Amino acid sequence: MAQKSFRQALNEALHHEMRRDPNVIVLGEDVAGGSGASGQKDAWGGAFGVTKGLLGAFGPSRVRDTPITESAFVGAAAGAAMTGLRPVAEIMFVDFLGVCFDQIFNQAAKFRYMFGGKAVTPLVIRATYGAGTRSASQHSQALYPIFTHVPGLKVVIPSSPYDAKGLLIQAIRDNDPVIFLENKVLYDTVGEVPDGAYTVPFGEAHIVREGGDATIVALGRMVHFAREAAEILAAEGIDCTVLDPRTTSPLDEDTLLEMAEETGRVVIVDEANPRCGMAADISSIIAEKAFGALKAPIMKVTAPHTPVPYAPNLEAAYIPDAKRIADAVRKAVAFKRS
Amino acid sequence: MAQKSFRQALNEALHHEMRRDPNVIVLGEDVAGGSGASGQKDAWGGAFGVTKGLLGAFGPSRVRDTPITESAFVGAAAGAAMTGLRPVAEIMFVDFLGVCFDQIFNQAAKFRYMFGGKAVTPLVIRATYGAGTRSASQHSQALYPIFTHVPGLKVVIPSSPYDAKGLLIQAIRDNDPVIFLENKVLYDTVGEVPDGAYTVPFGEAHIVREGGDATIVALGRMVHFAREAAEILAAEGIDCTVLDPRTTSPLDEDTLLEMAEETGRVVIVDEANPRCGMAADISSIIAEKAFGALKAPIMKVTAPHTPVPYAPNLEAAYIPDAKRIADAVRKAVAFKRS
Amino acid sequence: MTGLQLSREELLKAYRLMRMIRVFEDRVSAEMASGDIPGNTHLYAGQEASAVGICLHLSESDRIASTHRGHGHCIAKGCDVDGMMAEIFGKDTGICRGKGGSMHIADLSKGMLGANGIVGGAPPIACGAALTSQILGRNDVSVAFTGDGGINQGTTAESMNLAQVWKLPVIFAVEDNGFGEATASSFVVAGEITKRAEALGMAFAKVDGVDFFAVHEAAGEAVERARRGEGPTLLHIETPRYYGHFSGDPDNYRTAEEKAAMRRDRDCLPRFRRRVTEAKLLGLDELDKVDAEVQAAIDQAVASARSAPQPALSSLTTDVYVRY
Amino acid sequence: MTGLQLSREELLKAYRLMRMIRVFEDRVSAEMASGDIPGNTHLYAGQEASAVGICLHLSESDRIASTHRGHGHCIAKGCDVDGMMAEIFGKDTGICRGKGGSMHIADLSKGMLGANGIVGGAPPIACGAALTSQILGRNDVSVAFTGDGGINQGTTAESMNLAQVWKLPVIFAVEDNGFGEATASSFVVAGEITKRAEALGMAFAKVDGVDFFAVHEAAGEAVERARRGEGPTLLHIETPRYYGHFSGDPDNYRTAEEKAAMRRDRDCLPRFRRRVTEAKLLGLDELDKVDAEVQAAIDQAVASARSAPQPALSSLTTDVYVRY
Ligand SMILES: Cc1ncc(C[n+]2csc(CCOP(=O)(O)OP(=O)(O)O)c2C)c(N)n1
Ligand SMILES: Cc1ncc(C[n+]2csc(CCOP(=O)(O)OP(=O)(O)O)c2C)c(N)n1
Ligand SMILES: [Mg+2]
Ligand SMILES: [Mg+2]
Repeated sequence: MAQKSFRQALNEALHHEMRRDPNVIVLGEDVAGGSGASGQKDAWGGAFGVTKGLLGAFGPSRVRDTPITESAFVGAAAGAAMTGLRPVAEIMFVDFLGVCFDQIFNQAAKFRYMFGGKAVTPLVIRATYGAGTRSASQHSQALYPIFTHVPGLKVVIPSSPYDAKGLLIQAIRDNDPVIFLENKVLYDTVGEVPDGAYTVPFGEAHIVREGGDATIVALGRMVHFAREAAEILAAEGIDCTVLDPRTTSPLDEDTLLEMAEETGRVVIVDEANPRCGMAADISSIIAEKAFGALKAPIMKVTAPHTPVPYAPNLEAAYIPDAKRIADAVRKAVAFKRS
Repeated sequence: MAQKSFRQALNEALHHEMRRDPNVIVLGEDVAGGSGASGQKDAWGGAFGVTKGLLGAFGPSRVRDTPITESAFVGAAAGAAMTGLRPVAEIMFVDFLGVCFDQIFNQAAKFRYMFGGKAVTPLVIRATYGAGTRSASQHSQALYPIFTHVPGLKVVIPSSPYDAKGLLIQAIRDNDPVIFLENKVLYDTVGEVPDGAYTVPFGEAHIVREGGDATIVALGRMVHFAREAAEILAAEGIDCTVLDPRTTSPLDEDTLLEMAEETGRVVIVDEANPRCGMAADISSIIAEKAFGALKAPIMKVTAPHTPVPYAPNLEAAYIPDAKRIADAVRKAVAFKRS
Repeated sequence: MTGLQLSREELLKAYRLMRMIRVFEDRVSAEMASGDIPGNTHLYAGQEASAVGICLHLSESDRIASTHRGHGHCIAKGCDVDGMMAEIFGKDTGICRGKGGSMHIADLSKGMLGANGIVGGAPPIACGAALTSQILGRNDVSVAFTGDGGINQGTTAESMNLAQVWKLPVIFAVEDNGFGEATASSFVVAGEITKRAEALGMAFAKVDGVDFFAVHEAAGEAVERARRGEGPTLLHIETPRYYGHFSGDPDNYRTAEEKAAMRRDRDCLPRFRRRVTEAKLLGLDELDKVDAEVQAAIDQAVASARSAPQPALSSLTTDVYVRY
Repeated sequence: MTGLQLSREELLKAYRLMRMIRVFEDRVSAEMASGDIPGNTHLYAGQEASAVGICLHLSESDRIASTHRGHGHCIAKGCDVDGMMAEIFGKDTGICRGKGGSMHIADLSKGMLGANGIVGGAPPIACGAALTSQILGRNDVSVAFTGDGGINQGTTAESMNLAQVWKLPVIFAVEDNGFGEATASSFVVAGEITKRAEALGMAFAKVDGVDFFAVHEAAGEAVERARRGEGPTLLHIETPRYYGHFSGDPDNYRTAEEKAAMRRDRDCLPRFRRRVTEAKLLGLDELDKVDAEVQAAIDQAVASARSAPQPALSSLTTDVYVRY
């Protein structure tokens, strides 16, 4: 299978789906770039190049550079979705949700319920998330716990190029509003990606690695650190399962509980802030539903309760890493009931 | 001590602090009401009457009816707070956070950190929350998990008139941005409230009731249901502690863990949606830090993963109640490790 | 006066819809006062000529996005009145199965994309419907309703800019009833509302919202402009608000005289009756017959809403997703 | 040309600040390219006359709220250049202790309320500072900087309305460099920017942002208007953007010719030099001396930023709250 970058995988997904379905449109700030200017068109293809080439392939009616008004264009995407299109709207950084959150959580997410089941809103909102690019407090957040909290939204966080493509195709074909979050630091990571279209279903966790001593649950970029930690630990004789839920809403509770029960020890890695975060969420599900099988405290490895700092050394300390994960697993393994 | 309503307690707090400190101002939609109109001034005193009388006492410069532009006036309150005032901004329903969230979570909450500790932002944002008034999906949400998730914000949820007054005074005197959430259904509840000014500190849970068999953690309106459940259970011989954290950020972890350890069984009641909610958050803290003392799964009693429905019977089923809480406690008490 | 060239059928339809809205709202107010309706409603009484004057130009494939004060828009756009009443009563037969209530009435099959509890919520959604029409090459238009309060909301300003740069077939119908809740618009709305459109190069018109024919004419031009692909229009429609902001609002920020004068001098229904009878287009007897029919229809709607079943408790958790 | 009545000291100060911004930005660009600076910056080069023309009217108790392209505003408002450079290098000696970086430079003691990573983030904050001034009866003014892109953001529209109805002493300085990122403003900004102010009844002016004296004059009127309690003003300032949107942007959406012509014909620095020397207000030697001093200051700032320590790791969790 061909090796492709995470970015290219996403780009292929968009190409496939736009070709397949004329109702799919892409809109956002500089998703093409160069609109109205003297030089090259499609100059950016999105701030991270993910939508590059779509303008040429599908034209300016279906690939739209928007004004910098996220409420207007995300809300328009929601309205378009409710009336027959399948829009893929890009919010450059998920940190910008604050200027358009109403259209996401009170409108798109609730249409179907409020209207007694009559609305169908096949909307995808793509956004980058995550720290690690020295972009500081307002361009580095994770924020998926906020979306996961909201009934009516689906939330997708791919960790590999393969999943990125399959999950994005699924998101576009899905009939509910989907928040699709891309870790900026992963764009250049490479992996096997089939050329054709395929879907990765929502709500099915990926068992990245199996081991009987502990289960490490991780999302997005954290999956890579979890795997790294698992390798370090394997060398010490501690064998870990690494589980990537891939979607936080729906969440694959069954696999999660199964792995928690099999290993009896769980460490959850979450790049988000800790309070009401994903680690908390997953922990609480296990503490309620797999309690009897637990041999140790459920450990959380998360960012601290602080904004994301700018200085490289502080930012590095902010982001969970393999060392902290391995320490947490060791602590869980060493735990003895007093 | 005088019996006063929750509403009156809040109103007194505002009067006290505006009298005490000329830098305290109040702004929001119809916090007075009648501005620019032919009839009575101060016609509303806020949609729920909490700010009634402030206009007459402190005048239109310090008590301002705003345009319906939450981003502008909440952001202005943040800017005013950073430059010397102590604004109390009212967002009528917390559900409206979606139109002004950026100014709260990316601006006010992060000024201090981003600016290296130099900013002080003594801002209070008051908002109503909660279901039970047949106000449907966009006027009934809890949403405190979203604020609790955000570093830099403090989050306060009073459950009694006494706490309401003391916590609001504390919020206004506090030097950090505070989200102060008032359950609409509690406004007419009555309790003992001293006439003078007093503060209730943040981060100190209130032990509403003590009992050795289980700990029920509950917030805001849920405290009343928790107490009701505890009474039902007491009649069955199950003795519960009821713990009201009062503030979710900061959270009184010490008392929480202490009670969890003492009783070994914990049920957390949360009017918010379950995913990444407060129940999840508190559960995960206990599952990590008091695991050894746990005798049973940590149970969550929350709203379902749905928007708030309109029909009275559905809405009643949406909101956690004493029966569901008691059931969860019974389940925890009956739990046997297999 | 172009509106007077409407056919008899159209005139009767317009009158019936306006009367239907008025009677619906007066009845909801009464039922609310007697405690038979849960929750809270914002009544459209007084503003009927606006909704009807606009929606008479629209077919089912055209779309509207509405406000918290949405009953009138729903009725004008063809929503089933029985279903609406049952919805407001919180019943299973409601147009949203009792899940939405007054502030979320919607019927997508009629092109009614929802009342909206969020001030400024509708304009982006209406732009989206217009985008669908534009991209699919249809000539459907959409209408975003907002109030004088909602005109200030950032979402409205953003949507107007988006509509203008994309030449979307959308109409911004600003129903200016002089108040946002208890605050006079003069206190919070800077400048002239129409100039906000003019500043963007957007077409606009200001009309007397008590005059059905004036609204109908201005809306007709806006709809035609949109259908021709010439982009959006803002309509500034001045209208009274008969009740308080919400049903139950003591409305004491307006003097009794002001309110009495408003109801006496600014009522679209007698104005319409006078116009069409003076022009001999319809007879008083015809109009009275409509009134009686409407009254009966609303009585019937209330009766059936009252006796309808509550939603099944199992429906609490359905309709969150298409599939989860 | 009123600006020419500035004192020699003021003229030298203006020139020094403009040159300081230019050299600062060119140097940051070079350091970024060589990989010595982490992250990402948006350079203000080309726009200097705007920040300086405005801020020269302000004292430390006046406040400004800035954008992602904030270095120029910071320098013009008196922020310490060493501290700024150290901040951008992510060092403990940075003006925000290395926690903020380029997009969050602030110095409240100088009335600089922060660069801002959110387009449209500044206007509400500037309104807030103006509100403080108004309520406390001071005559301080505040300035909200935004771009041609940010003018569309709902927060900006809302803030303009708020400022106008409350007559806040605030100036909306719209720096129109023709682009929001890679998209031309002609593609996304409907109508005329000044008309958005006019529609609200707000004072406004449009000025050539390459001409320091034009900016200075218009800003002076706006500041005086605000100090007199007569409310807000919008300044539409047309200015070039020398670099791409961010440092590293290939900037290929503009032709090489367009960029060359911009740098040749639209540079505030030679224009200023020509003006003041032709009017015999300053000598070339004086100006060259400033250039040399500025160059030395920036060299020094970079050297000390480079050798400064990183923040202590313990500072990761401090400064989240005053007290928690
Ligand atoms: C974002 C938001 N802010 C505030 C409210 C509360 N609210 C409901 S209706 C209303 C007044 C709206 O005024 P206007 O737009 O003039 O409409 P009208 O009620 O006059 O029809 C307000 C402030 C809301 N629903 N949404
Ligand atoms: C709310 C928000 N949306 C998008 C962005 C990404 N972004 C950063 S700068 C920029 C362009 C801003 O254009 P303009 O206001 O003209 O300022 P300029 O960069 O030209 O100085 C964009 C879209 C952002 N930072 N915040
Ligand atoms: Mg109104
Ligand atoms: Mg620009």
